[in-house]
Amino acid sequence: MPAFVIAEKCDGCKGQDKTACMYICPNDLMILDKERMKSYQRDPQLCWECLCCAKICPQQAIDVRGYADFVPMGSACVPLRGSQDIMWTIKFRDGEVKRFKFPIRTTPEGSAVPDGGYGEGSKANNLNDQYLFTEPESAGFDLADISTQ
Amino acid sequence: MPAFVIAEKCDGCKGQDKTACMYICPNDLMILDKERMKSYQRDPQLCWECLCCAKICPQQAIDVRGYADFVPMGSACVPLRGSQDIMWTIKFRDGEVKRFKFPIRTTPEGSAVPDGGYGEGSKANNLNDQYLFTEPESAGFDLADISTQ
Amino acid sequence: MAVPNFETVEVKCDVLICGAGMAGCGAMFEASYWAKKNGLKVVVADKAATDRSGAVAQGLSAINMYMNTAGGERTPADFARMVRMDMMGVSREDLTFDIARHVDSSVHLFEKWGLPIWRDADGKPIRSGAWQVMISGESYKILVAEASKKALADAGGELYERVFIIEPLMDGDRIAGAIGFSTRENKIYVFNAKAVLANMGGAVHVFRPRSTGEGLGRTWYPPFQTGSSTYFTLRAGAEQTCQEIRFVPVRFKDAYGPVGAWFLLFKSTATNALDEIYVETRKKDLEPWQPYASAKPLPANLRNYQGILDEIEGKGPLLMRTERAIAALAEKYAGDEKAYKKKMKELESEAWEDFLDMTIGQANLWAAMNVRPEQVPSEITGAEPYFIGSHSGASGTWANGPTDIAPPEYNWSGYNRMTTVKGLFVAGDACGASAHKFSSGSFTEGRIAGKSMVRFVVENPDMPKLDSAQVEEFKARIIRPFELFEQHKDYGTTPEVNPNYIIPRQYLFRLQKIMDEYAGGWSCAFTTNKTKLEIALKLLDWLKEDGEKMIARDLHELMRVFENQQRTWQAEAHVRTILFREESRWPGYYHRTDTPAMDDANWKCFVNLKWDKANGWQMFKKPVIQVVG
Amino acid sequence: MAVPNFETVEVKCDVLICGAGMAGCGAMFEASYWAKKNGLKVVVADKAATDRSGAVAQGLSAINMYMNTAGGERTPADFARMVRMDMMGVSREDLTFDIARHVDSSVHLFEKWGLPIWRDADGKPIRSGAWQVMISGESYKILVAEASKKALADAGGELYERVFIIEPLMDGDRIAGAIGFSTRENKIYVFNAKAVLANMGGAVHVFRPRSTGEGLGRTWYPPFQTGSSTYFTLRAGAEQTCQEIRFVPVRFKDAYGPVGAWFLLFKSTATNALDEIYVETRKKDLEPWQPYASAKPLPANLRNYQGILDEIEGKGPLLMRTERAIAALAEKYAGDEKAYKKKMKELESEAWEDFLDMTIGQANLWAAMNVRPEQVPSEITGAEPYFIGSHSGASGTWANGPTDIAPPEYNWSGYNRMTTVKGLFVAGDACGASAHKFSSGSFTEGRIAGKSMVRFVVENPDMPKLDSAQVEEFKARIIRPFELFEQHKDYGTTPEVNPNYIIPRQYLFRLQKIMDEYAGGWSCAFTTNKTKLEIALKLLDWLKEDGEKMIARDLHELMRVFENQQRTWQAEAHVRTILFREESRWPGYYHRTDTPAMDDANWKCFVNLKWDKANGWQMFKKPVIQVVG
Ligand SMILES: Cc1cc2c(cc1C)N(S(=O)(=O)O)[C@@H]1C(=O)NC(=O)N=C1N2C[C@H](O)[C@H](O)[C@H](O)COP(=O)(O)OP(=O)(O)OC[C@H]1O[C@@H](n2cnc3c(N)ncnc32)[C@H](O)[C@@H]1O
Ligand SMILES: Cc1cc2c(cc1C)N(S(=O)(=O)O)[C@@H]1C(=O)NC(=O)N=C1N2C[C@H](O)[C@H](O)[C@H](O)COP(=O)(O)OP(=O)(O)OC[C@H]1O[C@@H](n2cnc3c(N)ncnc32)[C@H](O)[C@@H]1O
Ligand SMILES: Nc1ncnc2c1ncn2[C@@H]1O[C@H](COP(=O)(O)O)[C@@H](O)[C@H]1O
Ligand SMILES: Nc1ncnc2c1ncn2[C@@H]1O[C@H](COP(=O)(O)O)[C@@H](O)[C@H]1O
Ligand code: SF4
Ligand code: SF4
Ligand code: SF4
Ligand code: SF4
Ligand code: NA
Repeated sequence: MPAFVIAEKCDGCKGQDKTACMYICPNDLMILDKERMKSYQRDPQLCWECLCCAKICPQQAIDVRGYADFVPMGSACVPLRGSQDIMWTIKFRDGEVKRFKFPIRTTPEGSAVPDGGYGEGSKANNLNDQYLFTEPESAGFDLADISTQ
Repeated sequence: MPAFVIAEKCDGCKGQDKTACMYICPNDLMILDKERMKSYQRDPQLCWECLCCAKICPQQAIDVRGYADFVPMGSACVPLRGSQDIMWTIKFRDGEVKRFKFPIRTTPEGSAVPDGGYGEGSKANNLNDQYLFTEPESAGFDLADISTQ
Repeated sequence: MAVPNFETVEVKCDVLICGAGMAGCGAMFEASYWAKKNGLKVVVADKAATDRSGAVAQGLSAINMYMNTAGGERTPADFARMVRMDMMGVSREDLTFDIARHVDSSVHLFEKWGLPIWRDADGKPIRSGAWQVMISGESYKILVAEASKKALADAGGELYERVFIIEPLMDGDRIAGAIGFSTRENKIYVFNAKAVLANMGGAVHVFRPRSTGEGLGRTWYPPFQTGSSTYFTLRAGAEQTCQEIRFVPVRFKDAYGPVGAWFLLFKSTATNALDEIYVETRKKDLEPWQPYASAKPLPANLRNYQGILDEIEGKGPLLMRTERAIAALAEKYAGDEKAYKKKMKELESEAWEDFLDMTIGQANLWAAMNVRPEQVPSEITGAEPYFIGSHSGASGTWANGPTDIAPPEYNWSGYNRMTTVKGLFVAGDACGASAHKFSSGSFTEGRIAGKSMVRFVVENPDMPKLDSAQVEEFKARIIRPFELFEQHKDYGTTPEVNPNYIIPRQYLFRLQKIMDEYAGGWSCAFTTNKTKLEIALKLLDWLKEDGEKMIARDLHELMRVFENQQRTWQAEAHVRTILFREESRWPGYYHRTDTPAMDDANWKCFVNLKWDKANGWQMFKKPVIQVVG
Repeated sequence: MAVPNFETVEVKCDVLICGAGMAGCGAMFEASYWAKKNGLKVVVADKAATDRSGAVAQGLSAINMYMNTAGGERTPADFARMVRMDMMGVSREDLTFDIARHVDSSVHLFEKWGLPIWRDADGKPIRSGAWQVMISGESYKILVAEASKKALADAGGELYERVFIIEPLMDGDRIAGAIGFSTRENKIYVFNAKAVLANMGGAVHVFRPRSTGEGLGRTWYPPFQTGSSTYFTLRAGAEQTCQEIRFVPVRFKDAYGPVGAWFLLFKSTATNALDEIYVETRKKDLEPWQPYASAKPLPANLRNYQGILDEIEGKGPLLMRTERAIAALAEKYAGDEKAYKKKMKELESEAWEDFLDMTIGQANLWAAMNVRPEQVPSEITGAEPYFIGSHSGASGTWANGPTDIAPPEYNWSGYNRMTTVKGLFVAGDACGASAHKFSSGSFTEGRIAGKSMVRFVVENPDMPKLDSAQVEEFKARIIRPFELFEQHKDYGTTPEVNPNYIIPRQYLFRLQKIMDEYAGGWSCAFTTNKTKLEIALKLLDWLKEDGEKMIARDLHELMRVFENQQRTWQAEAHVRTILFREESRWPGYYHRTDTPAMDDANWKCFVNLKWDKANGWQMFKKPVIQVVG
């Protein structure tokens, strides 16, 4: 189901030189047509349909169409990603529509703290031993207490 | 080895509305770009590389390049079709060149006579029997003399 | 290109020949002769240029069906017996015998027209195998077209090239003509005829080829064989036969160079990776298929099967031992340096001509891989399945036999090569259950049908009526792909990804993947079973529904739309027939793993099918009747 | 685009991290902490955006490596023993134990950062299998990137996104940095560093996928895993290991939905077309691979093998019995209408989340085929082979073990995760012989390497010299594809057919066809032999020569040129290793039909290889040493 851009909905991210879809695609497939000020998917054959592009698009301008060589036509799989949840609208070929909602994170966007509140780790202070940042607190046990047997 | 048109050599068959390559391709792949007055192969993936186009081109403007997905590069296979013979120039990847010449017809172009000189066929005169045009002379035997046993 | 404004051209004639390949040229040639005598008009339509249309476009290096009965070599009865065995007992002997008694006439005409047939010093034809004769056939089709077009012109007939036929036109249960469109101008052609011959070849690109990239088009049989004959006759209501008997040709790997000359003329052996000659080491694997396993030559599918078994066991690749074959042939000159050199040069030239005359791509692949056949072997393997009733497969339409020898079961109409539909005739790849006719036999069968059609018209002189509703329905189908594209083209910014339509090439890939994976393509070593075949039918149903959404952006792509539709009907006819026949009679072509054995008690018969709007698909058995002693 | 005028940007740092996926983020996270303490500079380069780069771009629905040692569930030693068995005896237990003792720390951090880990009422993690825990992981990578980028920023490090790394830069036998280019601007990046971490993932699209049309990109592991790690480390001269241990994942057919949750969480069975449960009916087929055939869980390759045998025998399709699994789980509510409905809804939601969190395409395929998993089963089959050292394969670079437990043979440098090249480190998919680390273990291994690199830099403080000749050579290679196109683009009138160059996509198809047909891809049921492998090497040689003719028409296509080159080296390393190991230890991943049995006497060892300009490829054995009791 390669992603594609719905012409009417795309506003080229208001002409910023870096559009959201271009920024995010892990396979570098989205590209802005500067003349039309609209993005397009440049290589459907290499689309993994991870939908990173659709999830990030501020205009809901990106949709997918099932891979032509094995997906019967007529289905839809549309994400609406919020700050805590993602909503999915699934349309079956036979017309039935199902909706699902799943959590995506338990903390406010941007609030993740590297040490996760464990602190630096009471033993993470010697380059020459095995303790890592936040250990042993983050592990919940001490390396000294486990063995290879 | 899809056929392709060498830009420099193609003269668009001097702007006749029907070019030789368009006329002959059994898969309708050659087409004239009226702006450039040059032909191009519109769908390499469906080329059977029968070379009908290359054989008929008055400018020797059509060549082939081995199918990209399984033919190593660097070979050549060039026909020069005359009225009685065809000459082939085969270039190996390693550079060796071989030439072959084969007959293509034993009669002057356009001289084929339907009855082949056998005449109408002394028994080919009744719609209700089995004799065909030019029989029995062209067959060399009479249907009456053979059986299913 | 916006939606074209099509002009409709109506053409009336007595005899309409759809397809001007080998069979079509034979029909053009023969029908013109008899039509002229009877004051009838013959019209021929082809999607390409007759000079190079169809399977012989590239040329051929052998004529595979030549009896030389007058020369005392083979008789028509010998031929019918050989085909019986090669087809594992299922063959229409009235049809094969009929072709065999006329084929020499055709071959002799070819030679007169200028076809270089190889002959020895005494003028004896140089045979590769028992039935084949070598030719320098680069211009084979040009020669045949030259004479046939002259015959047509002599009779005042008309030839329409670059007209793609899409549908039969019916007057009740009788054929009334055909409809098609020009791939060059915005014209729709409505042909109204008293007798119609369908010989638009076989079907390729129904199954996924081994190369799916740029090499997609390098099939063995040409990709411009699209199932038109099967589709056209099915839609007219004509009974089909042997739609399970696909042909899987063993060919040189990737470029699909033919093996016939190597096995027969050069007497080459083929080995597996362990240097075992599988036709010998696997004799026992063929025992379940006696008596056919003892036939000479060994039936093509059984030869395949032995090699496939080695591949399945991982003993591949299979190798054509060209280097050994040439060494063996040159051996007797070993003493004499000069003669030896000369012989080697001669053999080298013959080896290259075999490919250059009919599979140029293989010659190029050799050059690209630095292959000198006298030095190294080349890989061979089974290609994807094809539908080609004229070769070593038998799929096609069920046709009336020759009235002088056909038993009543094979002679319902009294018109040779007429189908079960009044006025509709078939020949060549389009005619089923009569394998091994090849180029010469197809031309010959076209001749037989050509004469028969003229008799039909003379005896049925009134012109069938055209149904304008039918015509309008088909015109609408011709325009729809353009309309669909115009309507939706601006929806997305990547033209090939649009939920509102499907591009013909995408549809083709979907069809080929279904057939390869579920109907026993190469990727399954040609195996399938009931479960898979039933999945295939479901997937084909969805595909057909989605086919209504195919778009066309020019007349060329419009042709692809209809080609795909034709292939899909060919595919479904095939799947339904394999599903119906609960045995495995042609291992090497396909194997039903759930019914792996041959079952003469229940299945030594033809499986026929037909389709009509009211009743859909209907399957039934027809008896195999021995006609030749 | 004419030949771009590239600007060269030089970046100096202490620690260079190539790749910011799971391992890269772990390294970024950990190295930043220790670098800050020691006043060092960390630089990270990735071809994509860290928020969604790499294999976790789409999210995941489970963390497959979590011990919960503190919770008393599993110990690191348990894990090392499981991996030993799953890898058929060939595993670096020092590495797997090392990851296992740190992985809980990583998973707990993920949860604190905001990753929703499924827990029951008492807060116990909800496990699918013995080692896996379920998550709602759509934003997994975003969360990990968020924390890791903050750690980097805190330490004053720099992140370069959309920079594609092409080659290592060397100072004699020591790594000196890396070179790459921007896919956004005409810039070439020359990184000069004291320690370099290669964790640029595994390799996909080396073998032909089952779909070669538009679905080419719908691989299980992402198509943007291109073999960069293997190429980069090989070119630096680093020793590789387990390059024969590809991973063939059994997946839902066509859209490659994962099966883990179905087998483990839903306790589903898989059957063949005859409704036989092949893991039971084919127990005896696994006897030759004892003791591993008795391991729990059964090694992944052996599970595959049983299904493949059914497919070879034509008993396919294989079916995941989703409808039975769900019915069984809901059964105990059968009495209570309301509770039953509720449970069914819950199960349905979990089933869809499993795909929507990590394989959206499979959810869409279900919808397109009207599949409701609670009603009908779905087909599963083996995908094409992947190179993914972090999962159930083990291909990667040979790395130094943890100094406290690694035996001398595994501890040549005193630096954990350092390769045989001074200053070059690896983690995640890039690190070989340490399977089953998955996302959490890859992040963890990156952390381990991150700390180790800082120690290396502290103890080796001088900056390696850059060799300008090397840099110029690589710059020329970046420019050549543009020059080639400019030079020849006007030769023909069909841009993609030109004898003077090859387009990256065409090259990719050629590579994949070679590997599929000769190196044991799906079309051969994952079988190969010496003859085929030697042909593969010859074809790969020609391919590499022709690779010099790849063109680029923009920066994006330039990336494809180098991706293909990387895949080709991965392919060759794989073929050479399979050729060297004359036994079949991992049936289900690949089978050498000429050496079909496991041979502990000669082959219970690692097969390592390396490459250098002077000596080319070198193959040798390394001992398997038991570290864990
Ligand atoms: C491709 C090929 C074919 C052969 C071989 C090798 C190769 C590489 N070999 S060996 O090596 O295997 O052995 C043989 C050989 O050496 N010797 C031999 O005698 N025959 C061989 N064939 C077989 C013969 O060619 C074959 O038996 C005959 O050609 C069959 O004749 P016919 O049934 O008429 O099919 P056709 O392809 O010639 O003609 C079909 C025509 O229909 C036209 N057409 C199709 N669809 C149409 C449509 N919708 N509308 C309008 N026109 C529409 C076509 O344009 C064409 O003109
Ligand atoms: C794709 C996928 C993966 C998994 C699963 C399902 C699916 C569908 N499943 S399950 O269902 O199977 O079970 C697992 C699951 O549920 N649970 C789990 O823990 N792990 C699963 N994985 C495996 C893990 O994802 C995997 O183990 C780790 O991600 C491996 O980490 P790492 O080794 O870092 O690889 P990466 O892909 O994350 O990162 C690679 C980075 O390198 C960049 N890169 C690559 N080449 C580069 C170059 N030349 N220049 C610059 N940058 C360059 C990439 O952009 C990326 O950032
Ligand atoms: N091994 C063989 N034994 C007998 N006949 C063959 C063999 N191979 C090919 N032929 C025949 O040779 C002709 C051309 O074969 P092919 O090239 O396979 O189409 C056909 O008539 C085949 O039936
Ligand atoms: N049938 C099975 N038995 C045991 N473990 C499995 C099975 N299938 C998958 N797994 C494990 O579940 C996780 C995800 O599997 P997969 O979806 O196949 O990647 C991995 O840790 C696999 O090893
Ligand atoms: S993110 Fe959406 S709106 Fe922005 S350019 Fe891409 S498609 Fe257009
Ligand atoms: S779906 Fe994923 S791979 Fe496809 S264009 Fe969007 S971001 Fe890129
Ligand atoms: S036949 Fe030759 S010259 Fe004529 S248009 Fe075609 S390529 Fe050009
Ligand atoms: S080689 Fe044959 S198929 Fe290809 S373009 Fe030329 S004429 Fe057409
Ligand atoms: Na196969």
